[in-house]
Amino acid sequence: MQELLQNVRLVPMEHYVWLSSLLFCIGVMGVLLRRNTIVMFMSIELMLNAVNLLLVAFSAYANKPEGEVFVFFVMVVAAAEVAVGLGLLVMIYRNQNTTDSQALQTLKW
Amino acid sequence: MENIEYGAIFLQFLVALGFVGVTMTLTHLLGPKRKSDKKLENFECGIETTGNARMPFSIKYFLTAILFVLFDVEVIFMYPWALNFKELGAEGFVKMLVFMGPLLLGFLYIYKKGALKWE
Amino acid sequence: MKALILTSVIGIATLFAGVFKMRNNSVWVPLLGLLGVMLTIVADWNTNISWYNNMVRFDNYALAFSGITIAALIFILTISIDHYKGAGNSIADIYGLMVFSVVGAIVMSSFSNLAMLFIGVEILSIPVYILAGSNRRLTSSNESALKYFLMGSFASGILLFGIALVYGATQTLDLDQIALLGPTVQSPMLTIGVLMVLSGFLFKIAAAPFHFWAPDVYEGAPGLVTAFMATIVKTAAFAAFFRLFSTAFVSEESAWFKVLWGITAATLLAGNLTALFQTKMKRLLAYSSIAHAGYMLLAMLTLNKQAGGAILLYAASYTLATIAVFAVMLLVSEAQGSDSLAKFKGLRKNNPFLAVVLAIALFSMAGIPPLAGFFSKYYLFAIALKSNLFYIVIVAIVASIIGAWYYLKSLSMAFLDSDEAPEKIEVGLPTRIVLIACVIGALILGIRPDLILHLI
Amino acid sequence: MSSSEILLLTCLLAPLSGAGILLIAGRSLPKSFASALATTSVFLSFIAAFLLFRQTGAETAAFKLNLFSWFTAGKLSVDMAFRYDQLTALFLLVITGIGSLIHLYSAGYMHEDEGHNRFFGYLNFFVFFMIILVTGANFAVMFAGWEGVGLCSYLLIGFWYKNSDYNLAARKAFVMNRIGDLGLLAGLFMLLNRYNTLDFEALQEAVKAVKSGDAYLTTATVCLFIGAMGKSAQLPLFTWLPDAMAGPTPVSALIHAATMVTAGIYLVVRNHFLFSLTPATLDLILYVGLATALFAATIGLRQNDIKKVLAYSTVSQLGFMFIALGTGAFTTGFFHVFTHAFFKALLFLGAGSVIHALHHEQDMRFMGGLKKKLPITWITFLIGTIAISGIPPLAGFFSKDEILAFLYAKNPILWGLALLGSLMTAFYMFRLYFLVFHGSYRGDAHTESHIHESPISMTLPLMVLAACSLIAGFIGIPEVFAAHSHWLNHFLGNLIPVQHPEGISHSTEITLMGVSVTAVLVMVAIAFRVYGQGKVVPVAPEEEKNPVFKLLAQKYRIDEFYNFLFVAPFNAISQFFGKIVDNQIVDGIVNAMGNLAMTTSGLLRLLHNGRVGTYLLAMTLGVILVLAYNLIF
Repeated sequence: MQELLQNVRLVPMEHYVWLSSLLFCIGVMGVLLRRNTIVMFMSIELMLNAVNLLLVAFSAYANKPEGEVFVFFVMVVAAAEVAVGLGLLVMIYRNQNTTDSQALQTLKW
Repeated sequence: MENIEYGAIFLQFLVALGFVGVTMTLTHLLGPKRKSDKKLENFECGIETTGNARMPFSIKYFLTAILFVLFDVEVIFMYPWALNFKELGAEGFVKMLVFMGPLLLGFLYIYKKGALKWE
Repeated sequence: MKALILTSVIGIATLFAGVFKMRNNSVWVPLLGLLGVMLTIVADWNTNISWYNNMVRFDNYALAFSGITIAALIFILTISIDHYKGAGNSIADIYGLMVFSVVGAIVMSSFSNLAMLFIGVEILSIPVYILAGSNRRLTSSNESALKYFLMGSFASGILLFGIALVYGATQTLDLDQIALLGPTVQSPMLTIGVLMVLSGFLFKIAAAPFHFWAPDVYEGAPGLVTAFMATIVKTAAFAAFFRLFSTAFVSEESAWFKVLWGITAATLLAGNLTALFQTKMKRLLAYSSIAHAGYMLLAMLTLNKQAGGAILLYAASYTLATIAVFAVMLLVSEAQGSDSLAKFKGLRKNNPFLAVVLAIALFSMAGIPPLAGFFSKYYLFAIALKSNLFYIVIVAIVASIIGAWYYLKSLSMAFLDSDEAPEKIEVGLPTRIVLIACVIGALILGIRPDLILHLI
Repeated sequence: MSSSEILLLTCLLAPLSGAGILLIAGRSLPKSFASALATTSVFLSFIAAFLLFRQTGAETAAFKLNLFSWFTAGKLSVDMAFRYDQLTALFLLVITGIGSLIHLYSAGYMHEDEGHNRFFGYLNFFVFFMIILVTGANFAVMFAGWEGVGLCSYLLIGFWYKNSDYNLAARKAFVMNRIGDLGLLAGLFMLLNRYNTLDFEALQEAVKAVKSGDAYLTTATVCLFIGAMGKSAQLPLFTWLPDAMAGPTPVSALIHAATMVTAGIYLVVRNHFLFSLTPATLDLILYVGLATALFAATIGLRQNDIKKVLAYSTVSQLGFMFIALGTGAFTTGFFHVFTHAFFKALLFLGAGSVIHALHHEQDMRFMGGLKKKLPITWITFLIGTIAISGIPPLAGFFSKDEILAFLYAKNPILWGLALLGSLMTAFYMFRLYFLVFHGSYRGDAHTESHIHESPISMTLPLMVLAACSLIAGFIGIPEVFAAHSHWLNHFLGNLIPVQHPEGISHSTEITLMGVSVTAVLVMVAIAFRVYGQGKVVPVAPEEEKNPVFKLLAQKYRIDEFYNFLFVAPFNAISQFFGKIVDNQIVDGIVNAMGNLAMTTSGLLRLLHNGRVGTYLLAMTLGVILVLAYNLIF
């Protein structure tokens, strides 16, 4: 276990911060730029996973396990969220016959 | 922890986000808007859509897959427990049973609801 | 803690009540169970115990806010007895989801670890995504669910990123530790983390400019679910917001105070102003709920100890008034086929009871004494002035004048004479009980606000 | 609990219980029972107030009735406490006394109305809140009453809710009052912020050390005065009052003439210790009062609706009261409240009697010659008209004259302007009187045949009020005539320091009285010339062939001269203020604010375009804003 942590610490922490920030931004851009709901879901998952990476890195540097445990919870929650999201999507696809996020705009003003 | 200057990094982060936001707003405001069927088409894969859009796809298959993912993910809580099984001892075992209980109840629920029936 | 566990058990029991075909009687499982939960809250009062390595702490603050959300759910379930009459078995699933969501609300008012905060937020939100889409055949319900889901999970991502940064800067997720270490940490990661957590919360409470989802989602969701979102979700979000920012993040006040100030002003004005143009009751209430979030944000800015009590009082009086208005709206829109304001015209003629309840609830929302809404606003303004927040109080008062205008405008509809006045609407006994309870509650809190104000 | 406390509690609770019964069980009660119950409850209150008054002399110390601790917030603790002192005593007498008379009157006036019981419920409720307002021992209790009377006024203006114009009038009153309340609340918070108390007594102690002209206190008192402006219909927040005449006439008499609208004056008199420390605010009050008095009077000259004339006259008279307050003569201001309550209630009730007799005709062009048909109404109305015009020895003379004397001491030019205002009052009141009661009837014959004097329940209050208008002035006989004759100054002396007009000798004072009385009488004569013959439009002299009659027609030339000299300019001014300033500028500003809000609303609304992409973008921009806010600002 300690060996693993050693290995994680071989890379400077700022690199982890860089990488996960970048992943997070890619996720945000994906949500903003894509109109296909499924791709938007995937982008949101990317955001969450960027955070997971960050948490694991911090946890390894702080030598405390709470960050890693938190990651488990995040993953479970993300799975639940995806299940709900896909369920909604199937419902909408069956009713509207599209997965375009902008197709539905009856509620406004 | 070494005292690294993160300010620059986050400024970069901000600029990146800000750039996206500003460009999107600008293009949204400045760009000409022409709407035609061609433009509204999906172009995700670059392949022309052919055939009937109402492709029959199995809800049952989807449901089972989702349920599998849900129950599968819960297993990650068992890895740390399994690694430390001896240290946690009987108390840990009971706690794991308490965790598995509601999970089983969930399984019972979907079973009773008929979500697993294939026909 | 008893409340949390018991509520979860009730949630599961409710689902199984549906499985075992209890049909319309399934509502009694959560209803009676939640009354039991209220008893455990009373029993646990003043105990202040922290559980599981300080993951959650059930102090009076947590119990009081849990109590409000549970009471609100009891009201909503009671109304649903009439509202969902004749619905099939899946009705138990809706009840179950509501109960699970309240589990999240309880976690959000009792957490003392950032991990629990995130889990609480998600337990609260995920069932509501489904509830918003629970009217499967209706396009508006679909749209509402999709919008809420997309924006909600996006906001969760931002909140989570903030939590991760705070963890990176302080190396702990425990609130007490963060409060302790906060002032010593120099890293800008803490500041940015706090601000991203703030953004996540601002989405949940629908503060401007994070409020765009609220009107659409509120309008599209089924009526009772909207009432659920407007009361329970909002109260829980504020409970967590205040709990977090008045303890752990106080040391970062310089980073978030000014921006929150601006957002408060924007929320007050955007909510009240946009409401002026609305012609549909549900959407009007959505904007009004945005505005009410603005008033509660006022308390966030002061961060003194009384502010918790003021938010509690405001949440309680707002919940009472909102549930009453929604109950009346549901009855009218069911009878009239639309929730457009014009359909309320002449309500007084054949339904004086509903009209009077509507009047009292809207008066309370507009902040007219001696109703609860007046005093809750008064306290917020008073503590804000004590903290020398002079200008924002002026904005809030101007906003409340604009608010009074549209509340009265909608109300005068009900009291106008009209040839198309709604026929006599049958009000079932359960709904009647809830309406009377809300009105009496609004009056009692108006006369003796300190009953709630000094609870915590 | 001492007997005084029990009496005070009775005074409070009697109307409340009446209102409670009527509003809860009103529907099922017979009309006669409802009106009897309402009248009795207010009368009971009056008896209690009277018994309390009997025990009170100038030297009697104030007592406080502390019911319970209302709420506490931090260091601030507010009690549900009531205070009884000399000022409260007189206000209670006016409110419950006139209140019971108007209840009695309403029993006749509203007899045919389907909302009869509800009406009495609201009216009782109003009396209850009005008593709370004047007995509250701190700002919080007073404010509760203040809002309560506002609510009742709103409910009663829109009482005939079937007419949407009336609903609009009610809403206008409500919104205007909210603007005033905003000022009042701001003032309260400022006082609270500095002195940590809302209790009147404690506040009086607290400001003892403050020196005159303190800037903070000046701002606070100006805020309080804005509250008073809203409630008491002063420029520029007065437009709701004429519209408020949409309510039933007894309501106009009780709420919009005698009691509620004087709450603003009460506020200032009650807090005289604050206002006398801030001369700048007093000056503001004086000028606002004077402007209102003149402005409203000019509009009153040209109105044809009988209730509108009285409404503008009320605004104008309220202006006079504020003039008194502005010169620092608080007792005098109250004195005018006191006398005005009687004669204005009388005039409104008289007008109500006329309207009742003519089947809800309010236009004076279709009245005339009613003195034979409505003898009691006629006599009492005449008394009221004389009283308001300030002709001795009726009530209005004493109070108005005192105000003018104070004003002369301050500045003779202001005195001249105020005198002009009071002359216009005399003119339009007599114009009203002549148009209604003299000449010949100008309405249709059908209505004429049905004209009859009102029932006793309506004429009795008229007679009582007329008697009061005759004698009410004698509580403040000027000291010029006899030493220590001014009972009111003596009675309130311990509470409010007595002021005397400085630098005016007795002979000057008597000369001033002479001038004003003579001028008023001249005005009456002019009004008689123009309107007394019952010919609003004189016969054109060109039609006369006979030179003798032509000569007679010269007299009409005099009429035209009068017309040219007095009526036409007045009309023009009145038109100007009524049409341009009131409708265009004042309403314009109010409407502009409304339009601004609506436009913003419409624009903000467009942002919600229903596209989830836009919302997500807005949210992202929001996050960027939150992160960058500290960098930018």
